[in-house]
Amino acid sequence: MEFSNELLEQAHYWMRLTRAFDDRLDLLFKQGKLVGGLFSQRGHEAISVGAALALGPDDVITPMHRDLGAYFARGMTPARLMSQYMGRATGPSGGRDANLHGCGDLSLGIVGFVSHIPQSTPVAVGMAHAFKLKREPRVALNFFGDGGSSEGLIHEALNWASLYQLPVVFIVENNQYAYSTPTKNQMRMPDIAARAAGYGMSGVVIDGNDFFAVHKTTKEAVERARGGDGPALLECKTMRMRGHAIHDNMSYVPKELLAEWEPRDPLLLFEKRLREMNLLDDVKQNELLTRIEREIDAAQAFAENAPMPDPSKLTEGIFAE
Amino acid sequence: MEFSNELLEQAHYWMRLTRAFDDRLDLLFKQGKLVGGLFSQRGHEAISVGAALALGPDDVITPMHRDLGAYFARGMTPARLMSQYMGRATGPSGGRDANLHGCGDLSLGIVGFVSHIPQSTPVAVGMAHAFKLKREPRVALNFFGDGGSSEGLIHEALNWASLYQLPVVFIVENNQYAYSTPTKNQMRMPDIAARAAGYGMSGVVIDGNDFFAVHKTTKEAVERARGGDGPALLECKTMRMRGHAIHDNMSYVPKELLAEWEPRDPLLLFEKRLREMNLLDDVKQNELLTRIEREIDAAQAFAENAPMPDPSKLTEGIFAE
Amino acid sequence: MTWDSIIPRETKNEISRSARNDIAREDNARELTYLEAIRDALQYEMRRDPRGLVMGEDVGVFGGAFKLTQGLFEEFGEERVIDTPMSELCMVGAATGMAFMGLRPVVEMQFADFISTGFDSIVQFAATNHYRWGAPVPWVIRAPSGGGLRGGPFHSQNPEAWFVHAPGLKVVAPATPADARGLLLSALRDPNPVIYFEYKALYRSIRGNVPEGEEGIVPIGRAKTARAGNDLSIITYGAPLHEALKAADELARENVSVEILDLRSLKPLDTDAILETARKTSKVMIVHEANLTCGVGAEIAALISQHAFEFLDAPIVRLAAPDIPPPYAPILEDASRPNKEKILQAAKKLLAY
Amino acid sequence: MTWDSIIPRETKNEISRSARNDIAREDNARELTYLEAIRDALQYEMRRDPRGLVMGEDVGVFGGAFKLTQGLFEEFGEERVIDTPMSELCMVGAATGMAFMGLRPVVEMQFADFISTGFDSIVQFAATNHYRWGAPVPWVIRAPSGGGLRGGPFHSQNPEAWFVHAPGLKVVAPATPADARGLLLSALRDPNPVIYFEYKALYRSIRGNVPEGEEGIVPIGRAKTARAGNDLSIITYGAPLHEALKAADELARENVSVEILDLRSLKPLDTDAILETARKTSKVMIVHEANLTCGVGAEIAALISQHAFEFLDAPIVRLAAPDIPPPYAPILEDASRPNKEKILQAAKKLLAY
Ligand SMILES: Cc1ncc(C[n+]2csc(CCOP(=O)(O)OP(=O)(O)O)c2C)c(N)n1
Ligand SMILES: Cc1ncc(C[n+]2csc(CCOP(=O)(O)OP(=O)(O)O)c2C)c(N)n1
Ligand SMILES: [Mg+2]
Ligand SMILES: [Mg+2]
Repeated sequence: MEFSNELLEQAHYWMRLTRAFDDRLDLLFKQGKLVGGLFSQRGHEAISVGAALALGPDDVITPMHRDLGAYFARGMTPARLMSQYMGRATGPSGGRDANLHGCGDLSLGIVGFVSHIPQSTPVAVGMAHAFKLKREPRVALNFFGDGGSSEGLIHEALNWASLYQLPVVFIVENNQYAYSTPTKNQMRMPDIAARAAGYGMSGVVIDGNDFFAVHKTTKEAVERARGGDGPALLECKTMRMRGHAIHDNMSYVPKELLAEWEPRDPLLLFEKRLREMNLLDDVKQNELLTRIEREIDAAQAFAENAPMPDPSKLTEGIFAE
Repeated sequence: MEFSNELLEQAHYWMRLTRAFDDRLDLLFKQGKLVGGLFSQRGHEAISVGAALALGPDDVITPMHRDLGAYFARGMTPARLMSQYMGRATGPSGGRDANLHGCGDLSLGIVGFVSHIPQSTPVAVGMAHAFKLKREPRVALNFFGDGGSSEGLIHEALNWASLYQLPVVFIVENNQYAYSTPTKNQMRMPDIAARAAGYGMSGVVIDGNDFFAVHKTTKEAVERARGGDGPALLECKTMRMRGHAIHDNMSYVPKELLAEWEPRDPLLLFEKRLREMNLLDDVKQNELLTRIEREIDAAQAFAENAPMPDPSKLTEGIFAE
Repeated sequence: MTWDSIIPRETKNEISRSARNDIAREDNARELTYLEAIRDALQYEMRRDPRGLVMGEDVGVFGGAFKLTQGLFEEFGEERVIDTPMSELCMVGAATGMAFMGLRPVVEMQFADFISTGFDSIVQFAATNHYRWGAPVPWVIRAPSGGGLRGGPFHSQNPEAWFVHAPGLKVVAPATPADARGLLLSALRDPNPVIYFEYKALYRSIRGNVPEGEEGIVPIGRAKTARAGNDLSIITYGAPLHEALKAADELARENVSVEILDLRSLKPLDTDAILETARKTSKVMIVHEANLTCGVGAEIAALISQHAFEFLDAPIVRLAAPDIPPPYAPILEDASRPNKEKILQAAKKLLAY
Repeated sequence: MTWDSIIPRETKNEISRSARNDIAREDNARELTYLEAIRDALQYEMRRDPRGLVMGEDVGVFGGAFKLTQGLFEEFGEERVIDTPMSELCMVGAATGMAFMGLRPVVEMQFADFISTGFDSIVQFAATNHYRWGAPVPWVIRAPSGGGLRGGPFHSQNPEAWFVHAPGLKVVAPATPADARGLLLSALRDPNPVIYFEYKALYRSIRGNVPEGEEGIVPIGRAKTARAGNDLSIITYGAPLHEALKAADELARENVSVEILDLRSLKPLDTDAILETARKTSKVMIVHEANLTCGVGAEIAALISQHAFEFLDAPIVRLAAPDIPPPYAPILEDASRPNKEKILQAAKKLLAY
């Protein structure tokens, strides 16, 4: 597969934006400017961006809580996302749902998730089912974690998708931990992808920190799914480089494990490749980072100046009209 | 493995009792003497009896609705079971639960099931977990169907059992149908046992109409589990030889499929083997059948004369004291 | 497990394929049974709206555990009448996904009792979605409910209160063939997730005139005065309506005039109609099949005791199942369900207050 | 997802291993926080009864999302403090199996909101088991509930009414450290499945004297008069108790004497105590954090309007969350929850009636 320069440039932008936005969120949280908790994205950039960029504009995603990059890549603006984190009226949930939760916009093909993991997975399957019934050449892309993989619903959804041969691709973001629980305390086998065989589905293990691998494999699976060849389960191995959420100092993670993954940061790896391909140099890099900081400044300013939700409308919209 | 004559004689008795009791239930239903619906056991005798006889007295089972033979083999008497089907005070549920539902007795190591399939499976897993924690050399045997295998809970339970390496054995009774739905409309792959690999568990496909195969394989798995080697998933292939329940004429089952399975009746196969081994002749067979009819007559008489539940105690026992 | 011994032998046979064009009717009148009225609404709407589809366990080839969907598979094919694996939770989630992508799925729970298996996706995802980010979830779950059929603890449940309590769902519970059709049509066109409770005991035991076409659509949220009266209000819904009507007939012979309000919709509740009848008769009895504590009856009593307090001449009485699973033995089941006799007894006590 | 920003920074650090013998206390007084009282009950009972064990997501090594189980893993080891996979449904079913085999499992739901994921096994299997075939199911599910922490729709829920409605469960909801310990000890020794709702907002915000050892066990099913009074009864439970107490203080300054009944147990309800306070003051307000419709407040209003009707001088008023998911933005969340001001306002209206 070819990676066009344009694609790589886009990917670079979205991944760097994700990283910088995430860092900004961290700062804002510490400044008390965010509401509630905060999940770091660090380590998941290549997965969320690499997979999301494998889709066409009419495809849909059901992201999880470490897929900020996918929201960006699908066209959700930093201003709206920042509003969401600040609980403002201008966020996709208008201050009703928390951080990336309920951060959906069907016009962008994004389904907002609920906390209850992995409730988005059958929703992705249902969307794919609709595409098949309506003979639309569209694909649904679902994300879930190693933790979520132990919930029964995953089994129902994989079985359903494979039974009806639906155009859906499952991305497992195996970041070694579910909150404080290492995968060895969640399952006996090392690879979640190995379960795919039981459903007659192809299961692939990918280096989740390698944008190229994630993108290429997802793209292939997406196009096979689009062509009627049914679903696939892609397990992207990565490492959650921060605590489960911002309050968590992850004292339970061995220092060596983090040290081992540090040099494999998805952005470092990606940028190294770009430089090798002569697509990136210090000037470009600085330009990009500066531009992104400006954009995030603007998003922050937008959100900070955005109106709070209107409590007199508290009970409105519980039902659609 | 050796099959002692005593074991084979027992097995013969339980399987014939199951068949005859089932036939009697059919008759009683048509006479309007039973309450509610009725599930036929025909085709499942070798599985329920063969697997249950692989256990020791301290082991436990969580049967499903086609495991009448396992109830017998664990020591539940025909009189109690007949009472249960007639909704009498003398049944294990005292007229509160329907047919084999809620037909439990912990002193016999039998857990009564609920309709909600496969809710018994994690209960078996929990019992096995208790055995492991208490260092008791006991095993839990769980039964579920091809239909039940699509419920998410099965995945959670298999993962849990394998993670903690618990002494539990799962028997899948794949009788080709879940109600009217053939397995090809439930799953893409032919073998449910193939899913075991994804959990690092051994998965075996067995001829469920062959008592010898069921018993031997279960026994081995049970003893391995008892020895600390963890769980196993045994898929017993059979055919449901009647409708889902008595009202169902199963017009949706191809005649040829039934014709194909008819000569493979588990009782015919078993008795043929017994005759080959010179353990059975016509005289013995007639004696057995006559004895069983008498026992069932007695059970029926007992149940018919048994008291109805007392409606003044309707709300008693909702809580244990 | 399942059975449908309540299907009378005559109707168990397949409906002749030639009756295809009008599969709702098991005979030739437009007087339909409750079950036929539901089927008619499904068929009518699926013909009108190509986005409609039905899915569930055994709803296709077999025509459903109660033969309610019989004929739909033949008419609409396996893509719009889907025999699913046993996966209630995925089924609900998939319905939500289908609804997002412009379809109008109807999920049949084989029995209302099994709706607890799909609970999480109903109450957490579908119910809250529009409030949270504005995407409507137009699906319907059909839930065959209620007892009286010797189904025991897992084929007789009335779980509506869980869904009335959970924010974001509409909940309906028709008691007559006309309302069954009229409310199902409304549910099918509603942009919100609707839980449609239907009563197995009524399937073939009651018939009534059922309008055709666009006639007879019953708006969600509107109760109906099933009988006007002055001395006492009985507020009820679902199968017990018919017991209440019988009791009212008997009381009429004793010159007592009973008003019966059939709620039909449980969420939103028709608060106006509830308060109006309470204000009118000043004596209220609430009857339902579901367990007493925190049931819908509790909510109605609370509404009245808050908003029609001055008008009350007597305590508000509730008749419901005690807080036990529905028992199996006929003698126990009968003791546990509200029926004409119990209504009469309670009514007389209330009238004498 | 989860967070515990409500854990004040100071207490976030690990409790020193040397404090092992008395892990309940985060300082040295026997005045404990609400959270410490719960931990104390777990520790005390697990020391006393070797059958006790705790399981859930992150309850072991990590000490739980709220650090509530901190220290238990170190003391009791990985077999009795089990870090499970994310599998709430299996967890509940496994707890039932363990209970059958003589253990006394406590399941921690990471947040009460996730109890819906284990719902089926709770309401269908465990709850009905003793009624159906006589085998007791002695387990406890701990469910950290309630809002006020900016947790949004999925970390702020109050789902108790579902379980109060489902037959066969005991349900408790302590509001003070002493009751938290006392009711947990009762729950741990009860032969029935008990859902134990605990209030995240109270974890570290309230402290109180908590008895030791076998002292201070609070029987399930008994309400407590949190404040005696004559003019008005406020019936409540859980976190809003503290708002009600504040409101009563203010009203006392205006010479209004408010009686506050803290239910503590929601199933069985202490009907006697409820009716008694209603009969005493003749004016009743019910306050809870859960959604209004078909909530526990509805049941209490219904009980009073049926059994204490003659004593009432005013409508029964309910204050609860509207029927929406708990919203995230502070301005919305605050608007949705009952608080001192809303209680005061409603109380004044009721007093003036
Ligand atoms: C059904 C359910 N149970 C528990 C939780 C609480 N919880 C939130 S995130 C999380 C861990 C998720 O792990 P994983 O799926 O691996 O995603 P990660 O956070 O590691 O990216 C848990 C236990 C939840 N959100 N949903
Ligand atoms: C959760 C749940 N959904 C639906 C049903 C209704 N039901 C009862 S038995 C059955 C089919 C079961 O098939 P299988 O597990 O293969 O067992 P079999 O009857 O074939 O022996 C169905 C759908 C149920 N009991 N539980
Ligand atoms: Mg993870
Ligand atoms: Mg089967």
